[in-house]
Amino acid sequence: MYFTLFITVIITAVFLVVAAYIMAKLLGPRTYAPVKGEPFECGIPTRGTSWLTMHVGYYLFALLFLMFDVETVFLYPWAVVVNKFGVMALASIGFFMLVLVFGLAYAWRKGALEWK
Amino acid sequence: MFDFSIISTWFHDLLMNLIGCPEWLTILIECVVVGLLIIVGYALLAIALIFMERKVCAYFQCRLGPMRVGPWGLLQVFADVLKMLIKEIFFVDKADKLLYALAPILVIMGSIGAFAFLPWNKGAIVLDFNVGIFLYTALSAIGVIGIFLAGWSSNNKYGVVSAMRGAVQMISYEMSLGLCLITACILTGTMQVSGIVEAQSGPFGWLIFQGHVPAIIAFLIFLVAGNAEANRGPFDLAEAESELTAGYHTEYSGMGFGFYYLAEFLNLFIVSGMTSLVFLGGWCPIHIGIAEFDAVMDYIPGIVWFLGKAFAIVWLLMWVKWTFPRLRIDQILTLEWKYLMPLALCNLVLMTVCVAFDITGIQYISYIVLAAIVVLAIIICVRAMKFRSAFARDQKLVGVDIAIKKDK
Amino acid sequence: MEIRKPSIKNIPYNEWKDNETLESLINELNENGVNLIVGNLDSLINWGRSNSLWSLTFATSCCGIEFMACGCARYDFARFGFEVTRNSPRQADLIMCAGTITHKMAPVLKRLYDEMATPKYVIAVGGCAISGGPFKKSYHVVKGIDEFLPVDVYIPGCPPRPEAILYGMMQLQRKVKVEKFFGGVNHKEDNPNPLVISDIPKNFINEMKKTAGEVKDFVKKEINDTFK
Amino acid sequence: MKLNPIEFSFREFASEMTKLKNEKNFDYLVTIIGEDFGTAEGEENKDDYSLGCIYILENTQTHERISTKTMAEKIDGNYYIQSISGLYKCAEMLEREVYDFYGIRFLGNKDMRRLFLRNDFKGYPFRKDFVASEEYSLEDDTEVSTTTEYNLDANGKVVETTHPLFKEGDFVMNIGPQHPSTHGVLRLETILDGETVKKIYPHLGYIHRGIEKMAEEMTYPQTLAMTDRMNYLSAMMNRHALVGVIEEALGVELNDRIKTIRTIMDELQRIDGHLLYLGCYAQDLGALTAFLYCMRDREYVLNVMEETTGGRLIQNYYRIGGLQDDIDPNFQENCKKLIEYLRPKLDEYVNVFGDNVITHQRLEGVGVFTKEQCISYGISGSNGRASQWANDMRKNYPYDVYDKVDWDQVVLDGCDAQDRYYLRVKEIEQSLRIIEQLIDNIPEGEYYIKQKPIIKCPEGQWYYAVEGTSGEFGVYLDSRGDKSPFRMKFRPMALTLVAALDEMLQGTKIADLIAVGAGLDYIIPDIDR
Repeated sequence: MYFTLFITVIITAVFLVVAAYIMAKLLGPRTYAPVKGEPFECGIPTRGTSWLTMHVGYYLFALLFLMFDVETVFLYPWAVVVNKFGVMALASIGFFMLVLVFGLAYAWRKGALEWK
Repeated sequence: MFDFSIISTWFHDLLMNLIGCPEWLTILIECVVVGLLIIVGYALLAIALIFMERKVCAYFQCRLGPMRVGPWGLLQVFADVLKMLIKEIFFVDKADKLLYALAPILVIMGSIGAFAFLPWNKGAIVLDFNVGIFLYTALSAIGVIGIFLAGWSSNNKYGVVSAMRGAVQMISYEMSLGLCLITACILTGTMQVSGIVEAQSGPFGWLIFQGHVPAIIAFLIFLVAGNAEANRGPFDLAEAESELTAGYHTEYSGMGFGFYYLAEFLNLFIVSGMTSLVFLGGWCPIHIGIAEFDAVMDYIPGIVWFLGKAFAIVWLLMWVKWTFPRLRIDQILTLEWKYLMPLALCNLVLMTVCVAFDITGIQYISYIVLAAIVVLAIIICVRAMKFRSAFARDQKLVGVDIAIKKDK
Repeated sequence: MEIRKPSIKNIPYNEWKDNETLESLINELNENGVNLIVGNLDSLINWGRSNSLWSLTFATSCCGIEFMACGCARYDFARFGFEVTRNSPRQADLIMCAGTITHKMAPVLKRLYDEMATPKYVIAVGGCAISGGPFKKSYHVVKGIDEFLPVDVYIPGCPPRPEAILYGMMQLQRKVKVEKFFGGVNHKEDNPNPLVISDIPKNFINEMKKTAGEVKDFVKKEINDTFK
Repeated sequence: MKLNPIEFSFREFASEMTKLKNEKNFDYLVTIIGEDFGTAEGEENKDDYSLGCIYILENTQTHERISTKTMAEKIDGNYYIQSISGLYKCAEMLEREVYDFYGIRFLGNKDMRRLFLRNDFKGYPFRKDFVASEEYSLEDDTEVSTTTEYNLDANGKVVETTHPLFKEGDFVMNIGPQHPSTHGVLRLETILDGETVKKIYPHLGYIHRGIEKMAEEMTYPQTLAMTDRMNYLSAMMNRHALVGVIEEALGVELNDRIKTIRTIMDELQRIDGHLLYLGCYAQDLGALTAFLYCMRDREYVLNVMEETTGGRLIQNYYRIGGLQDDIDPNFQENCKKLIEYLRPKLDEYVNVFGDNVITHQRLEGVGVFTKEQCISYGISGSNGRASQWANDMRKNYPYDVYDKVDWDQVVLDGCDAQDRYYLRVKEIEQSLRIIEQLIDNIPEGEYYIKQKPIIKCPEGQWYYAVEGTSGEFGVYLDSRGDKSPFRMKFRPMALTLVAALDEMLQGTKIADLIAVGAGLDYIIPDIDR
């Protein structure tokens, strides 16, 4: 049942946008000017292309995120059962948490958290 | 406490038995109804929030805000929406057309998907998976892709820079957002939205009461991270008005821009809603264990409780937005990776310890008081120091007086 | 269906200047009658547009500061529906050309105007934008932006007071209110000489423009005489 | 001051200037004035100009000022002067201005591009025989990507060397002309590496209105109209400088009433300008509420001025020989009310924005510029004083009644954006102090000293400077005894600020570029004139 609803929600979202787009396309006025389609840059024609290789700093954080996010995902199922297992849960996940914290500390030490 | 599921089951029976629709038709009708409800609620909330924002900021800024269109300017936002709906939509020539068109859909998908997890009332939750919270984080992450694609595909330099900023900021803050939710799950022992709310129903059952210190820390971190996740100032780097003109949606006109505008406010509401769901007990009324008082509280319907809590937090976040200047990209990342995330991790352990040794519940309220006092003291000290440093530098007045020569 | 006169809340119709231009515009638009449904649809759409005119943040000189003052605490144009100023022309409905436009700036302004999404309106704020103003005689100043943009409203003054700017913006609201959505006014480019609502009649502006050169020559002559 | 420039010949010019700087310690180049001195009597050689430059220098220790002059040499059709951009950093930009207006090429200047006018502009407008054309093109300006440097080789031949502006694969982003936080139509062509600024090429002239050229065709009273519209946030001071230079040339002696009123008005204008500055600073950092607070209080200041002058922004209050009109009867009372109202508000700004934690994080140690750099770049005024350079014209060359009033010159030593903010706040306090002392004892007397119907300045060259909102604002007047100036040149407050942006901001983030830009308080119509 919930899966059906889930699909419904997604479809609703798509419908909302597409409907509005179609309406705007149908009703909205249209004019043409030669420079209209050019990217806006404070009224000056763009020099070169915008799609250049970006600074590596961004990707560094993306990698960090990937690493930690994947690991935190494992915490979800564990979190649910903590109050059933009590101390055992703590012991069982303690090592894992240690790795996680160590990873962060390592990244920090290596200066991966500094924005360059 | 009124249970909304009565209505839904009644509606279901109506279709199945009285009218006698076949299974598939029933489900289809129900889905359509749900879809309509979502769209209507989404639109109405967005309009309410936009109006609220304008009035709130106007009053902060000694202005009046919209007041001429309709009574007290109530119709202002409708006028805006109407205008956007019929404003020209066009594509940039050199843009990546497919992604350019796809981006708003993703953003809205993310925000509506998350929106569907909010518990409006007992039994009035659209999506009530047993992995609800987990799925919520997954869905809300779609918005990041949308924003990134918008900036990147529109082939605009401000857009590209802003897309990079937005992506790196939002994914970073997902970390502490997730960790705070996990912290909550540890206490409630379930990821199902309704389950989480139920777990907070008892006297002083709200999580910030039950989980005292760790829960409060998680609550604060969640507020900050959520604010950053919703891309609102002081974290509005992605669409830094004064730096990148309009950021990732620079090239979007009419409704294309309108959807980002909607999504921004709805994300704000979703964050507030999630905060009230996870930490303030969703639609649970406040109970203090005295039967009469609790009974009176129960008379107030759950949706009022939920909306009340949510809008209180919305107002708080608006207050923050209109007060603080914008942060810089490196400062934002430092804040997340060096302060919030380690804190969230330690907080997670702390919560685990509390749960494992079963030191949760209202009797530890004293901890809260203690913590509150400490935090207050720290804040005051910091402010005081700031002031002193500032005014110390102010005193450095150097009167200069030199004999004047002019070559006359 | 009879044509309604555009009304602004709490301001009687007769207190507005230059109603003639507006009425002539109405008549021109509605020569061959108005269909009831279309008319009502139009008035609805115009209500939406006229009450939500977001301006582009475009200011070159003095008038820009007065325009800022317009948005601030005392005169607060958010009250009337000019809620925010957008920095991206894609999202702006209105370009307030506040200040002198020089020969170097003209292409930029034109480009900005072209990049805006229709419907788009232009207001010329201040003497410089209307006719070159005090800098008419300069070698580097455009004698009025209506040489290359279809101007909707002129707001005279150097710089106009915020009250004047608000008045001009409301005049624009009135003009938008009489537009025909299903007519041709949406396509400004097709409309070679757009109508103008303003305190100063168009021909007066042309007069000023014409004499610009002569004044220059006169002064030149004057100076030459004194040099001799 | 009356100028009697020391003239140097083309060859020895650079060496003489070096001597002046190193031995006599004239380390602050106030401005460079290009001029077309007109053909000499008798000879009617049309295509032969006598172009030259006048340099005004200051010794920042003794505050002694001298002026030097050199004439351009004509080498195969083009005019050349030796560049001093090696001595004074700001000279590079100032020489570009002269090149743009007069076509004088500077030997050894790295960057000889057009500064104000379009790259495809024909002719040099400030030469006397330039004929203006009405038509203009709506085509985008042609973007140049190289600069030219001219040098003399051993046997007096001119050699050209071209430097590229951009490298392959540079991420070039235009900030401006239409940008919310360039405070006008300044265009900063910025080379970025991710978020980091690698290089900034400022492009000016998007609001260049040729005021100086127009002034040459106007009578003296007519020229007054222009100055208010240059830096509309220091309208009074701009006009004050112009009126001052003309009065000095005419030898008009003002009475104390006029002087006192002018002082008060200047300070009111300063408060107005600084309030807007504080507001825009907050706005550019994203704190809109603080911005609206400042604008709200600015309206009160405007009210006070408006009652007397009748203008909100463009005041047109001073005139040659006095004032347009006497002060309003309520003026004094209103001023007192204003002072009462404004004092506590200053703390409010500091609490709401200036002393915010994030503000400190954003501004401290950003855009650092030392005293030496400031002097070399000629960054006078508040920005210079934030770097320990005590350069207030009101103290160093007191005009009007500033020397009779008790007030402090604010000098801070942070050299960064934060101090530039605080300095403005403290300056508003000082302005309030000055007004407070003067407002109650404005001496009796005439508000206008009668002048001849047609004003003709005697022959000679004068330079008169006042303290504007963001630096020294000076006016150079070259009169040939006619009823209109032969050459009038304004020293803009902010031109050198823009020149300094690149060095100030290399290696910082985009956000810092915005923050520092807002902190420098440049007004573009004042740069472009």
